[in-house]
Amino acid sequence: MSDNTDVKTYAGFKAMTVLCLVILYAPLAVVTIYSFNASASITVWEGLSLRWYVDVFVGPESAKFQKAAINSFSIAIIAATAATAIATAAATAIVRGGKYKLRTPSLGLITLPIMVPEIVLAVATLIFFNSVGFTRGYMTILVAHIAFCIPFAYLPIQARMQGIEDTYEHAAMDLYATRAQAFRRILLPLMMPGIISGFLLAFIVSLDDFIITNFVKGAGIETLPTAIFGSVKQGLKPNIMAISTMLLGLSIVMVTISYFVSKTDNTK
Amino acid sequence: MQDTAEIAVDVRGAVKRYGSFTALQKISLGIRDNEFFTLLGPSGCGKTTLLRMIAGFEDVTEGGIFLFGDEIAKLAPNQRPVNTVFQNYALFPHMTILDNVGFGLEMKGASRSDARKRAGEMLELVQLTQFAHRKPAQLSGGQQQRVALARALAPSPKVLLLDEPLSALDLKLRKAMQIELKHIQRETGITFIFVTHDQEEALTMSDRIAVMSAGELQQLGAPRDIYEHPRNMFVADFIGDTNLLEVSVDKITDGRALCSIGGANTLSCMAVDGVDVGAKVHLSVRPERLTLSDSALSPESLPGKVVENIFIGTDINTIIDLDDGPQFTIRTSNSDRGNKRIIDIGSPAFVNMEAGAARLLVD
Amino acid sequence: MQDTAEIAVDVRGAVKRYGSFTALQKISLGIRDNEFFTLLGPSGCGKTTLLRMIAGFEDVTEGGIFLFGDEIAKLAPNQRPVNTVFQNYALFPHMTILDNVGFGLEMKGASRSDARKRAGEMLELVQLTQFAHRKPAQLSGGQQQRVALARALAPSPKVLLLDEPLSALDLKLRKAMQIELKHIQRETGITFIFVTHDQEEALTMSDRIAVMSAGELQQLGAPRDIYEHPRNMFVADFIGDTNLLEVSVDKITDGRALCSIGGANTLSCMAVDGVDVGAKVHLSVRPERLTLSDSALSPESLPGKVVENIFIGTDINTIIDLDDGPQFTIRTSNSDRGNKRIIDIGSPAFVNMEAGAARLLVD
Amino acid sequence: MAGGAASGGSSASDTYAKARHWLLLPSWVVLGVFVFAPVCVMLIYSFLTKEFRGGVIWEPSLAAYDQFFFDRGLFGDSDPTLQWTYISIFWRSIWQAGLATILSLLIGFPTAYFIATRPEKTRALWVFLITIPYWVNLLIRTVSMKFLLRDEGPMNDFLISAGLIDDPLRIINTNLAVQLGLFYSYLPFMVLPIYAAVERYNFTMSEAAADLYASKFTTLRRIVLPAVKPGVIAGCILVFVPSLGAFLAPDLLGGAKTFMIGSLIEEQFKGNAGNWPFGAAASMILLTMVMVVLLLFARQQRQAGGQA
Amino acid sequence: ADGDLVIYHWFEYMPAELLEKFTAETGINVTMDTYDSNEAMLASLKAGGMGTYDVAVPGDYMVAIMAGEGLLDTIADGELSNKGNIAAEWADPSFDPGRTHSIPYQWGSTSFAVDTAAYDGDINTTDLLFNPPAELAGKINMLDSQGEVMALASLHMGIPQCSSDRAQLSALNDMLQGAKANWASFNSDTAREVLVSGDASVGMIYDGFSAKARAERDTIKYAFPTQGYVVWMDNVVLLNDAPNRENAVKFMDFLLEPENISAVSNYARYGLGVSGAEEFLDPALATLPEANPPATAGAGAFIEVCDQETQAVYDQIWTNLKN
Ligand SMILES: Nc1ncnc2c1ncn2[C@@H]1O[C@H](COP(=O)(O)OP(=O)(O)OP(=O)(O)O)[C@@H](O)[C@H]1O
Ligand SMILES: Nc1ncnc2c1ncn2[C@@H]1O[C@H](COP(=O)(O)OP(=O)(O)OP(=O)(O)O)[C@@H](O)[C@H]1O
Ligand SMILES: NCCCCN
Ligand SMILES: [Mg+2]
Ligand SMILES: [Mg+2]
Repeated sequence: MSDNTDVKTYAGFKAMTVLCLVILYAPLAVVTIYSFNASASITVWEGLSLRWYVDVFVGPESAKFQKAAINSFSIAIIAATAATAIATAAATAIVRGGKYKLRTPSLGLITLPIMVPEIVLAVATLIFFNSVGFTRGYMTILVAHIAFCIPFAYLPIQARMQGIEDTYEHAAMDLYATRAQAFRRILLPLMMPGIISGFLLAFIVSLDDFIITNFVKGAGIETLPTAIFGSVKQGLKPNIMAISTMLLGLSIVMVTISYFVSKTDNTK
Repeated sequence: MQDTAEIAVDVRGAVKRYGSFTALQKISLGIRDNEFFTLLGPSGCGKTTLLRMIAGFEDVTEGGIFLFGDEIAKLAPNQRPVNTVFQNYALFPHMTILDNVGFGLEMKGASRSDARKRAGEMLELVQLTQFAHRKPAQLSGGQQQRVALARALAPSPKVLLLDEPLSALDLKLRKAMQIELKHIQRETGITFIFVTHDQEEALTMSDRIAVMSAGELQQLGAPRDIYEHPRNMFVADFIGDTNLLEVSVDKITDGRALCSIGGANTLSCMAVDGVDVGAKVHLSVRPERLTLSDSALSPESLPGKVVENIFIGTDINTIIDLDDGPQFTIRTSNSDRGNKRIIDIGSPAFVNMEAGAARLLVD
Repeated sequence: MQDTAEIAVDVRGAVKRYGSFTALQKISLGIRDNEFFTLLGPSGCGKTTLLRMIAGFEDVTEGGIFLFGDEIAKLAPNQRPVNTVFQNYALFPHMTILDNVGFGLEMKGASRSDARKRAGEMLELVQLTQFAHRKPAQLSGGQQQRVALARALAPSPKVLLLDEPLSALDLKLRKAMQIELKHIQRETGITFIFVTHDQEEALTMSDRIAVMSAGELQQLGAPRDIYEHPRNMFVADFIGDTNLLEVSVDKITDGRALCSIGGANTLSCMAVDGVDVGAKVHLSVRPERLTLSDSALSPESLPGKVVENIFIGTDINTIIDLDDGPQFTIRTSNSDRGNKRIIDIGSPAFVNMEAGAARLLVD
Repeated sequence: MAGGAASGGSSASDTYAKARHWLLLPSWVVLGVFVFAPVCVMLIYSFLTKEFRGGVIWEPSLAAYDQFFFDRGLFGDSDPTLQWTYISIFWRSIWQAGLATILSLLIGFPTAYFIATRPEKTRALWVFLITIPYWVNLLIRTVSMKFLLRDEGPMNDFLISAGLIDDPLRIINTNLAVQLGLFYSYLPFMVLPIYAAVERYNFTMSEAAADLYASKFTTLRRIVLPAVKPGVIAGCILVFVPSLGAFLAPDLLGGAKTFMIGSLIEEQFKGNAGNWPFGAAASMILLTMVMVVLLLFARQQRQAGGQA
Repeated sequence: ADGDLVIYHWFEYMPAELLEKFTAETGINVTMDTYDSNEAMLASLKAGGMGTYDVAVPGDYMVAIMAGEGLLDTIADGELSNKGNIAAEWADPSFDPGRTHSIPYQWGSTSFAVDTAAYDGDINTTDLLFNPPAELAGKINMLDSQGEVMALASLHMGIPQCSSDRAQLSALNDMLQGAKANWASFNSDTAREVLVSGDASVGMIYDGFSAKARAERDTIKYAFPTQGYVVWMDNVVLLNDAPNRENAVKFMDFLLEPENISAVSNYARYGLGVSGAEEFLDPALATLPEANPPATAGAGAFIEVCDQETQAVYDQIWTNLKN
């Protein structure tokens, strides 16, 4: 349709969109490209090589990064699982629990971690652990992650659940299902895409977290972001670019899965 | 249908309040076994609320609901021998058609294979056997409607509740489904409680109709009864087109009331209880009960002038201004017989009324 | 309306393609100045597309559109002296009613105070003066509809386009608005191009109707013309209820065709060009053109048996199975005259047809 | 229309009302203990006395807030005057975050609008493209940005070899770098809510405006913008709030030289300063500011909801 | 493994091989966290770090502070079998009399390095940091370390490190505020990296670190300002509540072996504090330009510990500087 008749489109908006994408991708692209640099210096290009990827796995820092990766992934998996379970229960209570006094405060509490600036939450958690005398370590990171992952798991689940009319459960109960059967046979399968995206979201957020982890981590326990931060503080090194590129790849895979899962309907 | 027929659902003084808002005000009605019963009323009048109370999705605030004599208001939805066809079908989107239809049986304890077998039979009934393994989203609206019906019928409920099941369908399909539904009801003998806000649908399909408005039962009766003898203004106006005239009752003799309708015009009609001489009330005359003529056919013929002839296909609606009186709409069949009676716009004409066509309304 | 009337909008061989899909196939039609012109057709037939091409929201793929003789296809929407009443009203939710109505004038360069003054007058026309300072969300559907109308009328367009403006309203309100719209059209003399898929609405309101189907113009004419002389099966079936019979033409004499309709039953009707002896075609008879009788009234009376009497309020539809022949629906007015003719279910009866009621359809 | 009141509104749905308290319990416990309680403890800490080299003494004190708002000179004994140091850090943060927000809006709005007007099938793909970078670790993104912007980094190399500039642009370690970093970190937050609003926007209104003789620009200004305002405001908040407390961008891109709120707070716990009550107080002040912004937003949304 | 050891250590200050060797010898699993300034280490230990680390490596003055804060455990007599290896001049330092909490690790100096390719004037003056020529403005990196920056600034001003003279303190504050405008960044861990990459032309830095920078970019030259420079001795301390106290002591003994601590010096390019290490040291260390001040150099000065009241003013000046 010509610009003349199409009242929706504005000339120039497309160019801005392209600009926007360039801005978003340029830094990532540059890092990806340089991760394949054969040179030990990030400033010189010496041709393509997988050297730094090898370095990540066998190089001098490999042990550190491996430990960090194991921590990161185990924390992310446990935290995302716990947060998703908690969020699913909470969403059921909030979306399907009728009207009651605790509803709004509960919603507020659940979304609190995304409303409080991360640095504040980090400081608060640090002070809290300190004041109650928790020794910082793996567990402190884990509980902090479970807590702040909850809203990220919650939001897609709630959104999905709100999109499911309660007539489905009513229909199930009308057809002699108990509440528990209606939940398991009808609501849960219908919610599944929301639950999966909630889990993936929580997983990525946990995997991604730097600030809070940095405040609550214990001695010698690193996650990938804190390990990377520790390294890049001393300058960007090619092995970091390789790790970043791998994480980038992982994120893309995860989002892609989440994208397709949230789009798939188990209804077709 | 006799009055002695067994009562399937007995609603006794049921009240429903949402907070301070009263959605249903002391409704009492008995729905007979095997009947096609319709709840008819404008949007928001409480039809769905009543249906949901019967199904068990809403508590009864006051009063009780009895199913074949047993109070059911305290039973959970999954314990009532009542199934529902939901307005938007509420087919389980992640299950095949077959599993949807078998769901109720399975929940009642049938094995999956038995459930499927019976579900297959139900699909035959609604002629959808070849779609058994599709998901609901792959069916058209009308097909989904039939699946919803099959699903609700499969556990052989004693009463079937249908909440505006046809409102999402287009005209042609709706008419076809009306016939099919009526047919299935007759065949299975299950009591149908059918909700609609479409008066023509209600008139066509029902054995009896309960007309509701603002949470109150306005009139209960057979379609013809309700159409021809509306009890009050709401019913007269809501069901079909009518000429609603403000009249004052001049004289009552021999059970007939003489009403003046403006100017020198008078009409006589059957007197009704509660309307005395001097009362200012409304009178309803259906347009199809009026005829036009170019000369007075009787002393009661009313003189006027044709304002407009509106062609509506099957009929022609003529608008006529009585001399010094109100406006009348007269419906004349668009057929040879009818067309002979049509009078040109601007010409003088007389309005003639069939005996018994005018009806005084109590409120 | 004479053929010599000035043409307001001239659509000449307009084609609209979306990619490989052809939404409109070479439509040509002339809409006369001051007329109430209706585009009627089922969902998806291209009504909105045609309207949007006239308004300028869609390009014309082929052909041209002329407004009072000038090609307008190349003008942007905001340069065409044509205004639209949108189906969902598209009122600006953040502006008051007054500002909504004044918007077009302001855009045309009027000062805000002038725009408001004229907007006030328009609100008077649609009787909404007291709502001037409300926001659209605070009005009911019918009121919003009138605001949309006032807004489109305010800049005094030469042509007003209305896309199913009444479809979101409920029955009573829709009927009232039909009358009001027709009234305003007459008063302002603006050419109305009105889109609807409701055939009764089209018949009631229009000077002329263009019936469309699948992107093609099926028939163009006055309401009565279209209802009584449908050109093809689509039009006959789409407009009103009809008995559509498969017939084979046995004989043609003196401009009349003798058709066999199954069993020993025959019907005679006017012959039409293009239908020769031996042709298997369709024949349409409107239910209201048929009468019932318990004995044969003429040699052409068709014998059968009453299957069902469906009460629809104004009328009773009788379904009758001809002996060895097709099923007929006969519409009888629910009045003293009509009720006399009703025959009980199961009884034998005869179907009598008015002369000229049966119509052969070319396709 | 029919059946709407009873079945549609999920807010009134109460299928699992009986179990609701049990279902909520885990979230209350976890969030109550590990989010709400810590914030309360932090509030308490902000009213305690600072220990000399980090830590707190359990004596109530307003010193932290006093330090934030009043300047008592280098030696702590001058007459109090308004303390500009921290206010200006906050102000700088607001200003940096504000500029980043405006930058995001200028690019994000057209982008969101453009995406929302794509055919439905490709729309999700565009959204997908916009969101992917957000899922890449923020740290990695910030580092990438730093690498890109370096004086001798790829961007300058490119611009110089393209002959556009002779000397490298000095961007890294400047406020501009911080703004770019913030803008870059949170741009998707701007795009998504605006996109959602534009997608919900009924384009017939644009057609109605054009039909009523409005030019495209007027339509954008008078019809589209007011209609999608809630989305625009939501986007601005989603960019502004995290930018306000940002810590990585100022640290890595700004050279840790000019403090923003986030780095100021961090410094009180991890850096040289070691003033916990003050860090807690600054956190509380930041939190209060954010909550006020969110409340204003919620009110605006409610009003917008009321009239739509 | 026979237990763990958790070390809190400066970044890039411990050759990985040495830890591997320790693990190989003892079977003790070593975990190491790093920090980038004495003050950050102190803050982090106070913010919940105590009880999680066994040893840390504070500089001289910080040992005194930590001891004062009660963060350090006492090493009993005879616990360290290699205590006798400590060089005489480091055996009884003022910051830890009798070495009851610590053992020497490395010593060196802190001043700054200049890329002589970017600046060819005289580099041996603190003016390059605090009053730089226009061409260097915006190309200066400072260490993000309060003690070292303030000490060097005091040397530049020629005032005592723990002055209580208000005029001097105000002048110091003003001087730093003025100088800050010319600085590009505060960064310790990238101090070498920014010089090597050319992002900075002048960078405050430790001598050994500067030597490593020079190895990558030979135009980098370490300055010995005529106004004086900072000297320091880093020490391994035994922390209170150490979860693996026994292993910590083993580690200290390990570091007191001349061969082992020499490995640190060879790697980090600093001096060491045990006797008998000569045979293990890289001979190049003896002639490092970074370790051999020219005759023009001012005196080296240790960072001093001020009393609480005075320190409060310095903290305020630092805060002003960082904001
Ligand atoms: N959960 C509820 N809380 C408060 N009011 C309600 C609730 N459900 C229904 N109502 C109100 O009760 C009245 C009756 O609603 P109901 O749904 O029964 O109407 P209806 O006759 O089915 O209308 P429709 O034809 O539009 O479906 C309405 O005014 C509605 O707003
Ligand atoms: N932008 C488009 N791209 C592709 N096909 C379109 C587009 N707009 C309309 N169509 C198709 O063109 C045909 C005509 O559509 P149009 O909207 O004109 O129908 P209509 O007669 O107005 O129907 P309704 O009564 O449902 O409004 C339909 O098949 C529709 O799917
Ligand atoms: N690289 C570590 C230097 C230590 C300074 N005290
Ligand atoms: Mg349309
Ligand atoms: Mg309803």
